[in-house]
Amino acid sequence: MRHYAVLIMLVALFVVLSVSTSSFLTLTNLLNILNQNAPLAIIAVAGTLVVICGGFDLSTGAIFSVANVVAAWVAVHLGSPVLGLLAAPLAGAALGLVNGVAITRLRIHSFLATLASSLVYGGLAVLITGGFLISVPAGGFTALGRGGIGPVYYAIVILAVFALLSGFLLNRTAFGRYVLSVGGNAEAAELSGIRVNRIRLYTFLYSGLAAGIAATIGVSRIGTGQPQAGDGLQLLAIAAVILGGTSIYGGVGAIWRSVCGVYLLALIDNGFDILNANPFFKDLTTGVVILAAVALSVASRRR
Amino acid sequence: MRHYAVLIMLVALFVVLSVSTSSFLTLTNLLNILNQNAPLAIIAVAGTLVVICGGFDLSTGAIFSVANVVAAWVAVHLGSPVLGLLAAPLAGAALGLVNGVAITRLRIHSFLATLASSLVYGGLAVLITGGFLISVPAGGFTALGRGGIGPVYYAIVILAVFALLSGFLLNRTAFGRYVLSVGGNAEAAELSGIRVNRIRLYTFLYSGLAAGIAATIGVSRIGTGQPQAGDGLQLLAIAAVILGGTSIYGGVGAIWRSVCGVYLLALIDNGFDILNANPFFKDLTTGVVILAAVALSVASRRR
Amino acid sequence: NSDVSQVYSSASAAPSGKSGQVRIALLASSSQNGFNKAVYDGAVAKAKEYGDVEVTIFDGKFDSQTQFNQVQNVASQGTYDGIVLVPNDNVGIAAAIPAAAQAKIPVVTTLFPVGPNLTELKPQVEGIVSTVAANTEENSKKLAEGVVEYCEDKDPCRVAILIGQLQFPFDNLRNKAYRSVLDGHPNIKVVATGQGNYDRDTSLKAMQNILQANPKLDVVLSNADQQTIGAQVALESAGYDLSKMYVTGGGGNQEAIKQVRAGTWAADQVDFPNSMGRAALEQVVNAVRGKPVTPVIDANTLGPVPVIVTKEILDEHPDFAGEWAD
Amino acid sequence: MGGPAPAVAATVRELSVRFGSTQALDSVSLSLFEGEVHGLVGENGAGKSTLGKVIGGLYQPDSGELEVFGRAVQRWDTRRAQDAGVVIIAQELCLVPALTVAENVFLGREHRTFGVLHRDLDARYRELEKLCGFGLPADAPVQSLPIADQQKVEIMRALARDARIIVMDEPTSSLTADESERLHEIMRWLRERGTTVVYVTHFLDDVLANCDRVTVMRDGRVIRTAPAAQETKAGLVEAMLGEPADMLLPERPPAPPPDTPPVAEMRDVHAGAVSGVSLRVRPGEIVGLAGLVGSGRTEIARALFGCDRIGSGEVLFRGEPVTDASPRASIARGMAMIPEDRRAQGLVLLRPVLENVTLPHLRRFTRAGVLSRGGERAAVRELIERLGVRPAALDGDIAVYSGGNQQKVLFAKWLLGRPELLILDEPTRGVDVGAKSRIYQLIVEIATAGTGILLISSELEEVAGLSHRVHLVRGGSIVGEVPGPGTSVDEILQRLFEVEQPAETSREGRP
Ligand SMILES: Nc1ncnc2c1ncn2[C@@H]1O[C@H](COP(=O)(O)OP(=O)(O)OP(=O)(O)O)[C@@H](O)[C@H]1O
Ligand SMILES: Nc1ncnc2c1ncn2[C@@H]1O[C@H](COP(=O)(O)OP(=O)(O)OP(=O)(O)O)[C@@H](O)[C@H]1O
Ligand SMILES: [Mg+2]
Ligand SMILES: [Mg+2]
Repeated sequence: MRHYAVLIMLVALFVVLSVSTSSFLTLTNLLNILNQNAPLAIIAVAGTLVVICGGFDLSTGAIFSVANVVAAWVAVHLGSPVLGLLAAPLAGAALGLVNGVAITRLRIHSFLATLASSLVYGGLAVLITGGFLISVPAGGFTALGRGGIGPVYYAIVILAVFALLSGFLLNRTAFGRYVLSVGGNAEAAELSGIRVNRIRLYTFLYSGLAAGIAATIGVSRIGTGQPQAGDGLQLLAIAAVILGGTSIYGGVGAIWRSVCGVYLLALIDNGFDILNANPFFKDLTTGVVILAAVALSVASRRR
Repeated sequence: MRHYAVLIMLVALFVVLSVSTSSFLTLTNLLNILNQNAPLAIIAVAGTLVVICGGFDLSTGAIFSVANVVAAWVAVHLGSPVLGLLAAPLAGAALGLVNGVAITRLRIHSFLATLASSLVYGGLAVLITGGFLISVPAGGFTALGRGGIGPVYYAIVILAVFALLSGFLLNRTAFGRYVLSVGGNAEAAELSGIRVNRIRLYTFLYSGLAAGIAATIGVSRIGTGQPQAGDGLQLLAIAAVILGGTSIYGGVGAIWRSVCGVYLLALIDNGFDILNANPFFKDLTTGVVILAAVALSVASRRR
Repeated sequence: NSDVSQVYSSASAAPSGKSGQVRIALLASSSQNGFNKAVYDGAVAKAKEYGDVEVTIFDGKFDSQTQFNQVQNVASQGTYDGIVLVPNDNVGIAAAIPAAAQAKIPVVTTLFPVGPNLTELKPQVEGIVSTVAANTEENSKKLAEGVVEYCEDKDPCRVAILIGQLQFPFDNLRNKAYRSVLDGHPNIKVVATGQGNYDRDTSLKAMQNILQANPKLDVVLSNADQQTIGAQVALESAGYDLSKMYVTGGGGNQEAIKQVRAGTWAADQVDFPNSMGRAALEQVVNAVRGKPVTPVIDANTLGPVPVIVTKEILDEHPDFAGEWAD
Repeated sequence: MGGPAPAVAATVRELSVRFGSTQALDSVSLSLFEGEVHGLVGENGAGKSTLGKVIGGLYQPDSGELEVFGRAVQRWDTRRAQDAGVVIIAQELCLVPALTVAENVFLGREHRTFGVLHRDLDARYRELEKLCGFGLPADAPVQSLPIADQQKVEIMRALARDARIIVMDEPTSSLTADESERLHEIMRWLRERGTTVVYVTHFLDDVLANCDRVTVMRDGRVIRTAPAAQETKAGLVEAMLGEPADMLLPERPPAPPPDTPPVAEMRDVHAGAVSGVSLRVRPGEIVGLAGLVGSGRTEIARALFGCDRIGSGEVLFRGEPVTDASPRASIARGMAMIPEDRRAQGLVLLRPVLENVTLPHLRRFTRAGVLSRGGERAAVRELIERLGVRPAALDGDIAVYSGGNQQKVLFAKWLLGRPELLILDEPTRGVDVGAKSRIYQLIVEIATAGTGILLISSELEEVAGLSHRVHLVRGGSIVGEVPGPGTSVDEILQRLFEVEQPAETSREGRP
């Protein structure tokens, strides 16, 4: 039951919004909500693996920014929108790899390592653009971010595939089992012959890749590479993961709950917009909803 | 030796700046640096206790903001600058107490609880001001923030007293022992008859108080209550604490090293300004310095 | 497998003249900010004049993604007939505008143009019907020209620039504009460029540090009033007399106008957010009602005073107090 | 043994490991034969675990050579060790808490295709269970299991690896005699298959009964290796300690007169797994709790100490009913408890010895909350010396102390407060013979001084030999009482099984 706290809150909010206003429960609105938050959800999905493995990735926002400007840069300077869009996940994965190597080689705690690397990457993004924006001529480049299959945006499809894949990875593969065990007890995993550092490294690589994929969607939607594009994303992603009940100590967690976390926060935003509520109360409400979700899960944990 | 990594980096940077420019090693500049970052250092000092006790306070920025506007509001509406300045620490302590009660009663992890409460408090700060600034007529109100004893700003004196007091608390009192042992092994502490929850609660109260004191200095310096004044402070403070080598798992740490962490980050800022270096490189440099400090401490940890 | 953006672009943004109650969404870059408040107040005042127009403010939280979502949400909702925008990010938001165009909701942008070109005021994106803004580059040059004039018989004339954040494209543009003017004069030395981040405390720190390396300063060229207020604290507590220097601000808030009137600050680049709000609301209502719309309204012409004010100019306009307070 | 020279499974030569100022291994040389059970004994801190961990790939030696099945190993870690057929059951329980029993057992050994797990875990587990017969549920998360069951998971994990060399570092420290015997059966079965077992334990009788050869270590050095048949218990003890030692249990203190009012009393207490427990402990009396693993002895102790909320019934201390049960209140009244899991529940490993000892008594050393460190240090130094803690440093890093010394620090922690009731839960688990006899003496001294003691131990010799009265515990209830003096271990076992019998007939089926 405690695992369903975030789902219960999500459904409750959904019902409340549905009965409060007719503008909420429309296909367009729901697709918009899904689409708007797909990049964040993708980052949170991979972030779940990182947190389960006992780590923290505070650099996803900065990786998003770098991947974002790299995509635009490549699209403009190599003249190929497709290469540009492919460059973003690659850049993301590369930076994630750097994180992973730094964390495992220098044996730094990932909290501090990714805090530092996020500063470095953020600086990098600014340097690539010289502080300006890189505008990509529309056309092929924006097809991914703005197009879709029927009314369903590609972003939603990508998120669905990525989340399912990650869930499969976590629950049905040896890698997932190792992620769980390294996060649960790294020493025991080591004793069982698992290459703990390699597993950790992979989770950061995966997180970087996810930030890169998210950036692909973001940059393609906007058609412009911006060095600030990812600011703050990392905290939202981690908040969603923890809101989903994944333990910050690692060892337990679930992908779908993080996605619920993202969309719980998204519904609050959307609700304020479409109910035209006083925006002064939005942060306050968000805080209260988070506390309520957590209290709900704690209350049900008690015997 | 590994405990001195942050000090070594600080001294190294200090020497580099001293030889790079004659404007660095002047009394005014050094006093300025100390003064500018005193509020952050005060928050980091109390934050060290929180982290040692196994917690995380992500709400200090928001508490700073609330205390900030409360001080200005009281000064303006009750017409007493002194009451205003006293109100800030009180407000901070009260909000810290709320954090502590929420964390211990609801048995939520402090990371999530203070994330949520920071949203609530941030919302509160905005509600108090209605989204505007509250300007306090100069005079008594700004004396604390701008004045000093001889050339030494009051802020520096307050920081020194607060840091010494906190160091004393941690190392020379029973309370400090309890903080260390609760952070080291809460179950063992409980079985040793320590009121674990109460100790935890006190650390959050202390952290809130510190944010309130910091806000007093900040608001008095500027003469204006701003609901965004504390944005981002909490992350800087935590970064400084961890940079100082305090374990995020709790149980070990030292106050003076957190203060060094704050001023290591501050020297980078100051250096960029007085060397008139390209600000594009500031974040990048900060990231690299953090990594270097950590790598240094890790290298010396190896056998 | 259809292309959603194609659907958007094939739709026409011109609505077919609605009569009766009109509802306008004002997407503020942040609702907790004096400047945006003034835009909103202006829009509300104008709406009251109409009588059958209603304005609702949205909080963009200074976050481009939030604002992006808000444009989409408003467009998909069908509650609103038009949008007035104070963009957080002039380029990114452009991608959301087609959704509004498709829903036949006209958008008027204020303060900044929307689109990749920072200085082109003519609507660059389908769906933007009017831009109520000024040319940032030109205004910045004008502000810097005041510095040149002041420095004329000073050699060297030491200038410190206090800019918001160089990573923001518009600040980068401003900085480049300042330099393009100042660097042509050999007697003018830009000795420091600090970042004030539109924040008093940050600017106070930056100014203290700059003074450290450059105790002799003649000019502080700041692009924002909040920054100048912070710098002023640093300058005054270090014993500088601002009235003997050349200190500027940007934004024209009430505090700035007061300082310029008093002769403490030498000049300020003034924005007229309240008038902008009125003008933008007028244009968006015109668009909704199917009346003719002016595609570009130069914000510099909206107020009673020229865009760069000095003590002399303000003396001629004793009633002008600034259109916003932070 | 005899016959042709046995094949060598692994050899270490001149192996040295240093931790800071401690020379954990000092030029150790040793050969392990294929198909032998090789006992490794030595006092706490002798270096047994370190040697095991080097062989198992957890530690890198500073110098020396390791040869496994004739091949000198260069880079060596747990992964490579396992590939070469070497696994280790670590002394400290080391499992992934949220994973199930079966998942832990086969961790790192999952069958998979392109990384995708096969769904054969249960089948494989049942296969292994046939061999072990521990009767653990395959799909229970290990964090829900008591320590003893977790130890069985560790054993199964090692077996699941089809290893050719298994280092078992104190595998029976939490097992009852019955279960230990089951493990010994497994060892014999492994030996039949040519597997080498390194058996580290402090139970010298077990070593003599089950090992082919025994190596004695002291201070990081190998003293000797000899066939078990040539060793005697006294000889081993002398080699381990460097001096002959008296291995008899100390004389019990005189029992208090039966009409002495009890210092602590439980009346029909129900709490969690505890159902209807009544017991009394008088000043100076040692009351034992004997039971099989998981019988609820720990839960009884926790209920008495106020850790767990009591559902119904009453706890009295010095005749007064306890209404505000909590460890804090219990300590204030004069109770003390040494918990069974010293690392997780007893010690704050990150803090030095001094701070651990004075933690519950800081009030005594403070004025207005401020510590007087001189007084604190003096008091602890005296106690540390009296108990013979080694190293005797006040700021010693307790995390790396040997088990026996950690246990002594815990005694010091509670003796500082001169408790009226002392609850001891497995006080000698993992403790060497020398330290054990000192702990026995301590227990007797404490009782003689008038403290009532509730003693829980899975070593029935201890319970029987030290207690005045022994309660028999089963399923959270006290099902009988026998006097300590004059009752043999076998009698207690028999009584325990008697009451166990109706419920657990299946236990008879041994492999
Ligand atoms: N990781 C470590 N860091 C520092 N010192 C250590 C470490 N591990 C062991 N030691 C020290 O090395 C010595 C040998 O320890 P080891 O654990 O091998 O002893 P042991 O024979 O297994 O003892 P026990 O019977 O108590 O398990 C001890 O003095 C111990 O304090
Ligand atoms: N954390 C727990 N979660 C679930 N069940 C538990 C837990 N701890 C103990 N139990 C159950 O409670 C019962 C009593 O356990 P307890 O630890 O008190 O027994 P014990 O006799 O002290 O055995 P041990 O030798 O393992 O300490 C057992 O059946 C055990 O399975
Ligand atoms: Mg050992
Ligand atoms: Mg027990």
